[in-house]
Amino acid sequence: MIELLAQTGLNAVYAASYIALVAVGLVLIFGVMGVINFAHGELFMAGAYTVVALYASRDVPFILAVAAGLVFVGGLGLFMERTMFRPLRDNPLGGLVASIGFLMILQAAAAMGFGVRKEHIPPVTQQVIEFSEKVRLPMARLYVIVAAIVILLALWYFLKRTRFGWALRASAQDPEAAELQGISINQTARIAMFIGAAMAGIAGALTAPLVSVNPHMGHSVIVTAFIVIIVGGVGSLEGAVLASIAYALVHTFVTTFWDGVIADIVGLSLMLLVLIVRPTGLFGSADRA
Amino acid sequence: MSALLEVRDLTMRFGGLTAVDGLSFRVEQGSIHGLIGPNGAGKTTTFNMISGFYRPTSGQVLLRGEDISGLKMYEVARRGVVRTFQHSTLFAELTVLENALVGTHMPFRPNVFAAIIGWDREDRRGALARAAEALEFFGLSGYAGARAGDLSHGHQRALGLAVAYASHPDVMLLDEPFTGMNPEETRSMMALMEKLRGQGITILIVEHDMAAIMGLCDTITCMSFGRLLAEGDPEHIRNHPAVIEAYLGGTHHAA
Amino acid sequence: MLRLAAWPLLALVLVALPHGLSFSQQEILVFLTINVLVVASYRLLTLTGEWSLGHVVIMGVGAYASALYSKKFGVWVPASMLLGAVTAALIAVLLSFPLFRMKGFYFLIGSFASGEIIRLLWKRFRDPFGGPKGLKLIEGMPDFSIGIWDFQFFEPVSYYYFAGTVVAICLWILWRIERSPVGLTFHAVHWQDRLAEACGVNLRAWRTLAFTVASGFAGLGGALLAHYIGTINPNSFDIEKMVFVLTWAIVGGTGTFYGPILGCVVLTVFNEIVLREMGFEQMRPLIYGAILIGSILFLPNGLESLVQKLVGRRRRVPGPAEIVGESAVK
Amino acid sequence: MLLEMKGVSAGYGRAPAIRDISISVPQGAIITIIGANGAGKTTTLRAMSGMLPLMAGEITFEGKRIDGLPASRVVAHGIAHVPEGRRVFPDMTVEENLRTGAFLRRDRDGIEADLRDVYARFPRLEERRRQRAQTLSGGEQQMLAIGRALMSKPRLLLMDEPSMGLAPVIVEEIARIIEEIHARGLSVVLVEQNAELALELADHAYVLETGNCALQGPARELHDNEHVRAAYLGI
Repeated sequence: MIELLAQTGLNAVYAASYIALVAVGLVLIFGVMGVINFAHGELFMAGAYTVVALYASRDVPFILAVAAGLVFVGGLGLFMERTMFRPLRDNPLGGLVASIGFLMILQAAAAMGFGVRKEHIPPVTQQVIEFSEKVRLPMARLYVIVAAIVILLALWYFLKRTRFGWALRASAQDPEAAELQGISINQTARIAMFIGAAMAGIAGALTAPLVSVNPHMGHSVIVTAFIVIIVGGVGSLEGAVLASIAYALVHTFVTTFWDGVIADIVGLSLMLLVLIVRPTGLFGSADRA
Repeated sequence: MSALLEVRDLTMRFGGLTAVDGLSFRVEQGSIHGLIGPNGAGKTTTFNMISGFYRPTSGQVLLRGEDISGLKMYEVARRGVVRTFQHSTLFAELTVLENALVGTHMPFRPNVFAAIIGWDREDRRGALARAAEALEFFGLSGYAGARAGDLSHGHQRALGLAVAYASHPDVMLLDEPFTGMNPEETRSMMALMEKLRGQGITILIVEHDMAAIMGLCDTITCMSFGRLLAEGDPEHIRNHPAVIEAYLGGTHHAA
Repeated sequence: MLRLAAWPLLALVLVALPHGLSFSQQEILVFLTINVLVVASYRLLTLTGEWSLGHVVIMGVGAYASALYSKKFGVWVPASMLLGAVTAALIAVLLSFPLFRMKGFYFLIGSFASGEIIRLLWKRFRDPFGGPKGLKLIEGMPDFSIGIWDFQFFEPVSYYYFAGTVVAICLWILWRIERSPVGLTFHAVHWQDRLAEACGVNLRAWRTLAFTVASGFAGLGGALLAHYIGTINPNSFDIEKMVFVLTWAIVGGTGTFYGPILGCVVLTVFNEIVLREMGFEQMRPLIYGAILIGSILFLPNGLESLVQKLVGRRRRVPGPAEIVGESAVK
Repeated sequence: MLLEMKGVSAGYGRAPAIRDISISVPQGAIITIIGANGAGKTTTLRAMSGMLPLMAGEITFEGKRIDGLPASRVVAHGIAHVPEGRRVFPDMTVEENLRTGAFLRRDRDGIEADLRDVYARFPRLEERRRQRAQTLSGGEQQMLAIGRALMSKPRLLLMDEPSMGLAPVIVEEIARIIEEIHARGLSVVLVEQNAELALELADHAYVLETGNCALQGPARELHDNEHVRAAYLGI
């Protein structure tokens, strides 16, 4: 029993790490741009397909494929900012609906480019750390965990210690006052969109060999990310990280002891509950709904 | 005269900040009562507590002796206390007549089944007549078909009053009705309020600008930093040293 | 004079329409008829200013409920359809308790989440919902004949007449609601909720009313669909379908009653004639996504605004004054 | 002339909130704009700092046209705007707020020197440098907002209602700070509800009335003007 708990805990840590990457990116975009990016799950998918296209099909080294995923998906983010979110800045609901349109485009593009079947990606490494006979952590999962921690720490440093980090936070808290300090909203929006999208892309790229890659994989990712950002308090990056961990624990344990669908229902109900208890103005100043 | 509306020990705290601190005053039936004070004195907060937009931290709002504090805004409205808003808050996309028709929501409550079957013809006629009456009262009859957002500033303010008036209120709460008006618009607005009082409607005006309501109010309550500073007729307030001090602010500095 | 002639003429065209079409086109016509009801009911929901992402799932609630009533309890199909609509409306009332504590984004996300929960419940509980495979062999409308005409409802033409009649009645009711003081109150809640509340409007109750009525009609649409195609599953009502409804509404424009209907008709015809004929049918989601983005960016008031430009009429919201007929204000 | 505003109209909807306003700010002067609520004082200030596009007219600063520039570019020219309601960044620390004020500057040493300078001027901010701005009192937030504006090394400071909602003692202190800043050679445009205070501090005053400039002149004259006292002080 102890071993089962330990193994489930390890699985939860792994799940928490990539969920946190996705959710923190989503929060960053919402904080600075005031838009909920419905296509965020599809950005994750785009990252995964970059690995399919480069690593699985063309023998590009995995690490380079992941880097390419970061750049490509970050670029997609910049494209979305320029073509959709900037023209719709005064219409956040319009931005949201436009991102749903973009979701459809990415999904259909993936289906046309790669087919709707599940992709098989050769594992990066077969190594496994064995804590005991029943408690095992594949190296590939450890890479994801370590990468997530490094990326989140780097983001934290960027936001707290650098000029552009302050600019980003200032824009999120009071865009008008930020403008009065010489901070251009277009500039901070670009930065936030690139970082936010790239984090989803890198999460998708890193986990690609560990999950089944298919054009519809973004759906469960975005649902999870919504749960996490709402439970964590919209606009709070720390909250999103904590909620990722909490959600991953709950979801993994419920999946292990009941089943996956029940776990999804529990997660969604949790989110509705939070919305009921704190219907608006969930957290602080980045909240602009 | 008896107190129609009474505020007793009203207090509002936002976090650590006390915006209104143990405020009490009475509004007499059929009077025009002014609530004034410098910016940040807590007038608007008080106003929002009376109209049901905020729930007070403590204290009571009594209407004919009944405690209405903590009720929602529509519940307060249904008891006959109808408010207007700062600036020109209107249904800008609807026509002037439609704005007034929304004002008749309480006397002529729409019903979805009656509307489908067509059994609400009498109500529709009644609502239309009342809306027309309200527009007439405020001199807006000629603009009934215009889009509310296209009206001039003065007419928009009058329409705001007409919407409130259409619901047959006992008390009208007016939030800074003179803001942004030129002296001529101010004069005609004052005349309209006198006319409303003539109809037996009790009026509570929140206003920053002392000059505007000096000639209008029967009683004035002056607030400063969330507390009652002075109360009395305009003459009394005008000469009250504490009021002058609060309004001039930098007197020490001048000396 | 022209106006008087317009309605019978339109009815005549609609009655004659299926006879010039192929079988598969007749089937599309049935779906289009149902979709018109769904998108028109969606517009009623948006009148109060809230945009839901759960509308298609609510439609599914009507479909599942009606199918189960007829399957499990042997309820006569037309009655089970009505009961399905009522069930959808009741579920909407239940959902309104959590959902209308939220506004804007939160409402949108909340409606999406509640829809997902309902879909997961269908997936999870094989009994009675049939799990991921859904419900099959749903009873069709019982055939009947009126003198010279036999209605056999597995045939698209017959079902088209049936559904068309139902939808026409529903549209008439929706229209009556919108042009009444009830509709005016919805508009008031949308444009200035605080002022509306100061006029004595119980915002929560009125938002719930719009949501419930809209959900009832969507449920009826779902029931009409279920008893025609005979099989439904959780994926029949997924977010992709919701995007279609959104696209119809936004492309058509939600400012007027006919806007969303126009959007639905135009895009369906576009889909059938252009995409299917040219073999781009599987690109439909991509094209819909692009159309959705394009219309938000470049045609924010929808196709209706083009029509109004052509006809030369200003965008306006109809008011009850016109219905009474005589204006009391001179 | 440091700043010259000529025939400016601006507003939010279709109708302008201010019409044909002309204001000149000489080098080293304190100019004040007074008037009732809703007269267009804040609109005028927002037009100056590029927060609001002009419908008509032009603005030059040190001889260069600045109208049409976005607010983030106007700062670079040397105009800092302390907005109404202070608008400090609530979840950032005092020091982060101040450093954000120097966003456009690249001279590391200069920034550090100015930071020390602001702390010397406002010792209370130094005591609270690691505190989130949200936790400051109203007066401290006002000082932070002024300090943040000074960090951009402006030549002209626009201040919108610095006394709003503050206790008289604090208002005194803010007035002293404005005089001190002015004494160091900065020009100031002061928008105030508290006309008495504003007229005491300023060299020259403009009186707005429903979007139009009703009166202007040396502050001292306006201060003693019976009409102004009656209209704006209600006495």
